[in-house]
Amino acid sequence: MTKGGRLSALIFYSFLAASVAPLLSLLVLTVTAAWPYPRLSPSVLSWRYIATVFAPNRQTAEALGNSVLIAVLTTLLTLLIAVPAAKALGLYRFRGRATVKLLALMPLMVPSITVTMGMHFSMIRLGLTGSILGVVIIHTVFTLPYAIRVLTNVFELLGERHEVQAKMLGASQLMVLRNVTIPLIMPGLLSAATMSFIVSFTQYITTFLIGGGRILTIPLLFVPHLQSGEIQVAAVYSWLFIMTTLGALAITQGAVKKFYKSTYLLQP
Amino acid sequence: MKRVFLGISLLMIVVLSAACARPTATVASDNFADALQAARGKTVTFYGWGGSSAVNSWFDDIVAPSLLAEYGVTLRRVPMNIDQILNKLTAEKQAGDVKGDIDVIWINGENFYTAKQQGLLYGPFADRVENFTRLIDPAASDTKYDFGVAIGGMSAPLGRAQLVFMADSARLATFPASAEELLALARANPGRFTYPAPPDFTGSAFVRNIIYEIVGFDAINNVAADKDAIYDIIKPALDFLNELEPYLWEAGRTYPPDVASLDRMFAEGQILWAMSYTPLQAAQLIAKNEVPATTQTFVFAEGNIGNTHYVAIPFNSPNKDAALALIHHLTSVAMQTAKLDVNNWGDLPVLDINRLSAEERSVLQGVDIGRGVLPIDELLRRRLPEVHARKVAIIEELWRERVLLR
Amino acid sequence: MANIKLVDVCKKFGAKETLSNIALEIHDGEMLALLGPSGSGKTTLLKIVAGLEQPTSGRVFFNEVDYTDAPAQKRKAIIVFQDYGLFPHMTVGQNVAFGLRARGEERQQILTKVKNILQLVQLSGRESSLPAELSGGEKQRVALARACVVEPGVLLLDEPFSNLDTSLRLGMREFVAALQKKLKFTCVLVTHDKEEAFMMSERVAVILDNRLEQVAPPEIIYRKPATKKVADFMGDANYVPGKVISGKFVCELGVMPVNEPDTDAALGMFQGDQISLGRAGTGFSGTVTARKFAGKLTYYTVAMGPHLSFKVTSVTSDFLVGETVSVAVAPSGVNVYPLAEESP
Amino acid sequence: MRYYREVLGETSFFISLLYTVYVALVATVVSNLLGIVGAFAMLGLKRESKWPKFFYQLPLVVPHLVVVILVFHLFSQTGLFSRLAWRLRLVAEANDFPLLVFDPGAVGVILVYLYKQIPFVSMIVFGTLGSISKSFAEVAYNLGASRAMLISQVFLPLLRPTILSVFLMTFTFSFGAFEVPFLLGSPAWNMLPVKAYVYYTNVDLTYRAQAMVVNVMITVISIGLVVAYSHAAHLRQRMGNGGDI
Repeated sequence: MTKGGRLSALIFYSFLAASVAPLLSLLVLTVTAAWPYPRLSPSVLSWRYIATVFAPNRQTAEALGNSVLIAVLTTLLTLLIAVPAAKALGLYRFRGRATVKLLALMPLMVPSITVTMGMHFSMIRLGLTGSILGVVIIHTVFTLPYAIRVLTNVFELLGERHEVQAKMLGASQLMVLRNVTIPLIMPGLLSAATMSFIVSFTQYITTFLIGGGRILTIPLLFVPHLQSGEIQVAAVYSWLFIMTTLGALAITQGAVKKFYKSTYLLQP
Repeated sequence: MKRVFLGISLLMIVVLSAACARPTATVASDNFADALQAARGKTVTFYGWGGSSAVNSWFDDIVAPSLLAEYGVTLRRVPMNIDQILNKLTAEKQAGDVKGDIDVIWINGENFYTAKQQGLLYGPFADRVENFTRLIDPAASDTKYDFGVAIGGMSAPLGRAQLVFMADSARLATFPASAEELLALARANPGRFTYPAPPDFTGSAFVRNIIYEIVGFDAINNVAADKDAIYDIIKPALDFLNELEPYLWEAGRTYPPDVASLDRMFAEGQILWAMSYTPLQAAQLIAKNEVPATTQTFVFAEGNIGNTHYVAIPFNSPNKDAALALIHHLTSVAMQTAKLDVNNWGDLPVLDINRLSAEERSVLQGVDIGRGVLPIDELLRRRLPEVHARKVAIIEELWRERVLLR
Repeated sequence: MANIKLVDVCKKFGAKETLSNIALEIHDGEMLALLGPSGSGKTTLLKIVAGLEQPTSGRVFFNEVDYTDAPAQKRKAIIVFQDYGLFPHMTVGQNVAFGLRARGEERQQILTKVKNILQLVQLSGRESSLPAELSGGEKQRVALARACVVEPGVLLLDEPFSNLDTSLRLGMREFVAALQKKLKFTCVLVTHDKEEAFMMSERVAVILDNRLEQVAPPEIIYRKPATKKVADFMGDANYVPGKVISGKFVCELGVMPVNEPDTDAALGMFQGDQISLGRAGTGFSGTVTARKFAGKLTYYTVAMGPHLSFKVTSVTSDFLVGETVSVAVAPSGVNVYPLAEESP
Repeated sequence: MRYYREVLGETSFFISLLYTVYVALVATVVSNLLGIVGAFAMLGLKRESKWPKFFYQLPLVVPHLVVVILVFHLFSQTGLFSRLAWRLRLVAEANDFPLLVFDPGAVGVILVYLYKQIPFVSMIVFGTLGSISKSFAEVAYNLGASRAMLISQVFLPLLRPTILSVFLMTFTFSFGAFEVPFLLGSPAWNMLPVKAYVYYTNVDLTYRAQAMVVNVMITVISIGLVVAYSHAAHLRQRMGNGGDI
């Protein structure tokens, strides 16, 4: 096995390098003013781009706050809907189950612009456009398929026996949920949450159409720079973005770990 | 489970009814002084392209503080592309929603045409803006027409753009003064020239500029906005572009998809020229060390296409008084002067120089426009008008079919 | 066929010791049972023999050749796992053929061997069934066939019958025994079931608390547990403190000849069936305090004074609770352990 | 219906369709292959390598648009690889470096998907692999199987449902996503989502109907794939009961 182990390590670490190294070069870009061909390092460095992004009147803080708030709310709403839905799909046989399962995956299949435009009208009617809630709802549409998929698998694997056992032992609904169901599905719950957080955090068009520009998020700020070729500014936002996501994930995991004192690996 | 969903939707309705206590759309005050008075203490939202740090900085660092100081109006800038803005407005119009989010938009050309056609704009309002009536020449063609579309007071000019070319005088001895010279130069330096593929805004303007060069402005301006008719007229120009193609970058098999890519290729020395719709861009790039200091701006001897960008008020602007205040402020001498400064934006002013006081004129003319650029009067002298917005889309389509996919 | 020798095998998982200094020789063609409670390290030992785990220290020999570092594929030992480990996506035939294909045998030969072995395990005609379609006993037989078909020198059975019903279990035990006679492989059977170990094996190795306590034929294990631990594990041991004086164990129940050195602190052990009860009158007497009738046998608890009571297994069910009975021990049935072992 | 006939009647639609299938298929096949290799490599790692595994997933939190910058920065004709090639005297100037972004072969677009999807595939496959690996590996090694045989005969067949589902997820994404081909694709070769976008943003609002037709086509094809998938999932259920371990 050791030879295989060394080969595995070689493959894995080269993949890892391919994942991480480009992000480091992105870090270099954040301070690169000029980098003429064929130099391997920038010729002129500048803090200007970083200063621009973090200037107090650039709404970066506001956007960051919104991004995190929306991602957290979206994750909560997603789990709130996905857990009962996945449980139903995973444990109970009912007519039309296959269809429902298929429908749950739909938003992944349909181009997001189509879904968003469809929902835009109803959102306007409901007066949800331009509100955090509206944005959270539209994000949830796109996070739900991932969450339902992951959790359905988990419930299918677990079956119902632990909950039934707990109920027979006289546990209340709430106790079953807190002490049995949630700890059991925790790894799945974590990956569903992680996925939801990331998907929500990276939404651009949907935030635009439903948020109507009232709700600024980080992607809204950096995508224009990306499109106009100001890649240094975009790179600064990208790093901010990546660090925030990682930070949020680490905090969530830490909190959950502390709460349940177990050792689940991060598994998005 | 049903009950869970029901609960969630109930919760949503409660939260949302709280969330949507929004101002109703207003009608602007008739009298401008009243409008300014009414605007005090309000927040005005400006929606426009947010991809340029320089432009953003002009709005955030110069316009916003002075607007607040002079008129007590808070500016909120939202970076959003015009096609998305129009999408949003169209959807709101179709849904019958009168309470919008946007007070002022940045618009021109085909988008102005679309917005006007669809009734997405509020107005006419321009005559009610004091600086518009005082400082802007009502007879100027870009006050009356935007890409050949009659404006009729539905938008007010914000700045003037013009297609310019840039090249490094250290690497290119002579700059092409015409399409033919460009062809000769490309032949001599194969793979060193290219242009962004339309529908990129700048690339599209370049193609039209070539059409002007080959068949003349009048020919294309006078033809009907019909695909076949336009093809008949511009065929020599398309032929010219096809003749040029083998000497372009990658032998014309592909084109940079946008002007940003072209700029980058130029900055990294991959190609010999770049182009821009911001005529003073070379000065900015030199100042930021992004291109060599020997970079120079030039245009064709017959002139380059120029256009004007405008601001307008959406039909459902919630704060039309504040919108008028902002537009008034944007067209002030102070703001236009600051805008011209390459350290801020480097955008050409729209003011009529003859209407300015001697003092205002000297302020405006005293602005340092930096190195490597053409003087403003030369730019204005070599400024060619735009064709009708509808023809732009047809020309882009023809370019794609007859040049790109040929 | 093969013999196996384990020399001072130790296994640690992190700081936790799972096996400590195991020295064991398994003879060619033998059926040996590894007996011990769950968690005593039996399965780990099996995996070390098979090469699926590496010992932390110690050596493993097959036919006197050191195989400690040889990969699993090179060994002649095959495990039949407790849960069978049938590949769910392969048919019975494909499962059985797997090991032969791994050995690169020819197709025709594989087909013949698979056919023969399936016949032997009475599964002819089920070649194309998927494991999901089999009963527990059938799955077990597929697993056996899959292991036997590669003609292993050593067959390692990990709790092979624990997932079967009682009735099926007996049948399968005989089946495996017959198979071993026929195919003549060395066989190591891991079990926590004493009866199963005794019935099936020629020798039993008892592992308790990660240590090999005793290796001996079943009767010796039962009648002469080498240590008090083994005696405890056997279940119906009764202890009486006493002394050993010149080859005799002296205790409340009398004086019995033993083959032990003299000591003042000894513990005599009698198995429940080495004590016979009779009508009150002769010898020592006691009172029946509990009685459990279990068919062939009846289990009594007999109190002999305030501190001493015996568990007695008897074929007679005549005595009732509260009855005074006479108690006699078979003199040869005593085992003597040092008393110090009492406090661990 | 008129719009359907109009859109579907154009040969350019079918060229776009084929092109989209090509890009999505290459991206998906390569990312799935490498992702599976990555998952197996992770399996061979020591248990303690928690942090490396964490960082391996980093691309999952990097938005596609940022990856676009990365790919451009690395693979364009003036990118880092071109500079390295120049250093190694493989190219004399930037224009000699092969065109990997904005190219007809859509290499740049595919690279973005690879960067994002390889770790994704790895993580999902590793999840399943982790739950089946140990016991089945022991059985197979014990029966004399080589590593290669274990992987090809045992793991891959058992992973099939998972791989199929990941394959479909990644394929439908690459098939329907708009931003990446829009920013890195060749202007001459439009993938379907870009085509829809071009229709959608045309000044002439009647083109919006065409945009919807293209979107509907994307949806129909994607749904077709999902239906195929759920059939495959059915197959898995039949096999699922056989999992004794």
